Amino acid sequence: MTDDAADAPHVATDDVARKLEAILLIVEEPQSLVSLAAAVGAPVPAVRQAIEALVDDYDGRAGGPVRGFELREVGGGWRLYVREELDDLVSEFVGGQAPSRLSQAALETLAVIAYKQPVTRSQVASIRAVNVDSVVRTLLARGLITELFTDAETGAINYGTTDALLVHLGINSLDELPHISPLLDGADEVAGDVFDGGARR
Amino acid sequence: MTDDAADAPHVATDDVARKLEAILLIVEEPQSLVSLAAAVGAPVPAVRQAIEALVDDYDGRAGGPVRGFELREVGGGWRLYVREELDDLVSEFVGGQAPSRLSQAALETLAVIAYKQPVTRSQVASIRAVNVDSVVRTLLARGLITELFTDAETGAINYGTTDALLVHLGINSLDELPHISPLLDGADEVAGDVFDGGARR
Amino acid sequence: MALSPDASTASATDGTGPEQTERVAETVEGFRVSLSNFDGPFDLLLNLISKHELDITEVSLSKVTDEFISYLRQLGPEEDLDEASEFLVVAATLLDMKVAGLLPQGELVDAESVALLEARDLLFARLLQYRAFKEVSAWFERCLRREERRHTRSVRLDEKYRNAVPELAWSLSVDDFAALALLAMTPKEIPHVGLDHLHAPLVSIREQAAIVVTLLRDAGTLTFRQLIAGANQPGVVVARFLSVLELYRHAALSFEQLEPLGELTLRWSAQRWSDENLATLGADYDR
Repeated sequence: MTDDAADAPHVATDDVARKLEAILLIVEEPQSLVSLAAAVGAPVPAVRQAIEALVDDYDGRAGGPVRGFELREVGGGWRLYVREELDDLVSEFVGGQAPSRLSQAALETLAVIAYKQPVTRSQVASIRAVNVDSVVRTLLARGLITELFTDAETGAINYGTTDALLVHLGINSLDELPHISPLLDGADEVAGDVFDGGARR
Repeated sequence: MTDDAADAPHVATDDVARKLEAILLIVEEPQSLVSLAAAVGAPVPAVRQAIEALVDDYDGRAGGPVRGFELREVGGGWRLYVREELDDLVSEFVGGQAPSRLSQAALETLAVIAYKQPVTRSQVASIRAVNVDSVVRTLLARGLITELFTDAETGAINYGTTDALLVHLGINSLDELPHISPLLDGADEVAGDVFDGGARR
Repeated sequence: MALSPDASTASATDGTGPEQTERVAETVEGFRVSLSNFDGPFDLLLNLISKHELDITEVSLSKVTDEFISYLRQLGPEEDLDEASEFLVVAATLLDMKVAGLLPQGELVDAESVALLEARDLLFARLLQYRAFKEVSAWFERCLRREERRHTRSVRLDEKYRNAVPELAWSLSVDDFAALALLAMTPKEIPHVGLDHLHAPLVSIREQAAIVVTLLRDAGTLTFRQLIAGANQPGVVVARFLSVLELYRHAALSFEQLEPLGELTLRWSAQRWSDENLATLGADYDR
């Protein structure tokens, strides 16, 4: 399709964009640029350019109308979403039950795991000062956290967050978590001390 | 394309079209004009006009690029499809995915369905204590479960497992599933027990 | 650290039991503090601290501690043991802090008092850390709520592409599958009591629970005093008490206490008890 060297950039972008649209229509998960590049057989920079063009296009910045959908980068990849202002319309159409929300305890546990991963259950418990077993189980069942590895010495399972969590938060990577380091300076040390000192069982 | 703001009919069509795009992005089944009209709160003729405009638009006859998807009428309803000439690309993409494994959540849901069939999605959800909609969709797409029948009273779909599951498990019939009593003595009671039990933490 | 309260009345829709919070919140009304987001003893502590409009100082801390302990005393016999026990660990923590605070700062002579002060600093740091995570959890909630309203495209793959999907990688035997079903349908995690505040697990709770079960099942009714008669190690007494808590969670016994700090009477009330429960009861403590 990119035979014509003269207007190659435009044609190429259009062609890549069209292929991307086809792929994006059928995927169930956010797709990274690399995976998209492999799918459409184009170099990553060309894909990035085409994605950017599509974002602008759908947002009405390319001369066309604002589309009812948009292209968002979440959880490490790109995916088609209903445009935010039309979410209510779509909610009404699909009906459905109110989503079951996480309890405050689950939210706090999730926050601890997100910031301190990889982290064991007892480490989380020592920070949260409560038993977190059932909460961890809920978070696992929802696919928001996952078992990363088992400590060879203690046999304790280390937990971390999943890409699904990023999607649920609407962010692209853990770097986008709010910065809380001022509050947590020395927190590792503290958690460690608490763990070593008092958390034996 | 509809840069001309003074052109009221066009603006209205744009608005209806945008809403249609939002609905079309998330539907699984083709939608009739009547259902679409109800969804976007516009009269059927306006919806028909907007749909026609979208068809032209996606096909590149409205000044924009040819899209990777197209709007087609199938069986009396409208739905988004991958543009036909990109079918091979999509097939290749789908085929190039790593042989997939079911997630732990999917496997557990499948196990629950296998032992408790026929069972509705909300029954499974209450046993698993999480929303299982997307997992059920995955299992359906994988052909591991199927819709058995719709409850006449509640309208809830009852699911069961397929022969494909038996093949994976290397058994000839569901009777060969190992007995996991006492949990399964009396399905209703069990559901209740599990439900109550799950909360006792 | 703290006991998680028995969630026997907690909502079943969410394993984390929102009602659990409510129940505890009710208990706390006597404190006359604003408890908008009450979520456990540490929260209560923070609320108390903020009520006194002071940073965490020795003065405010001892005041808070006194208030906390006096509230604990008020917990009548009608209160759930679970609710009361929820506070016990915090009370102990506070007492530690208070003791540390009362130590004359200039006369740090023995290692023990230094250790106490360090422990206090540690507890402060932990409170702050706890608060940090609590605060950031609000951001999580905001994001999750915003995103749960969003709709992404997620439709079944068209039939014509489905043939191209690679074969499912399947590694489960039929027995694995059955085990998975059991796992999925059994709430098998054992509620356990944190022993963080104990220095060493000297006594097996499982063994002590077995003794408690035997004694109580035979006698039907026993006071806690009778139950620990002859136990001269504090560890054994503690373990028996904890096993009483655990058995209460299993609805194996009920208890009665007519006045605060009065005689605790235990009654075997198990509808269906299997000694298999014992096998799992102490599993967390005796390693």
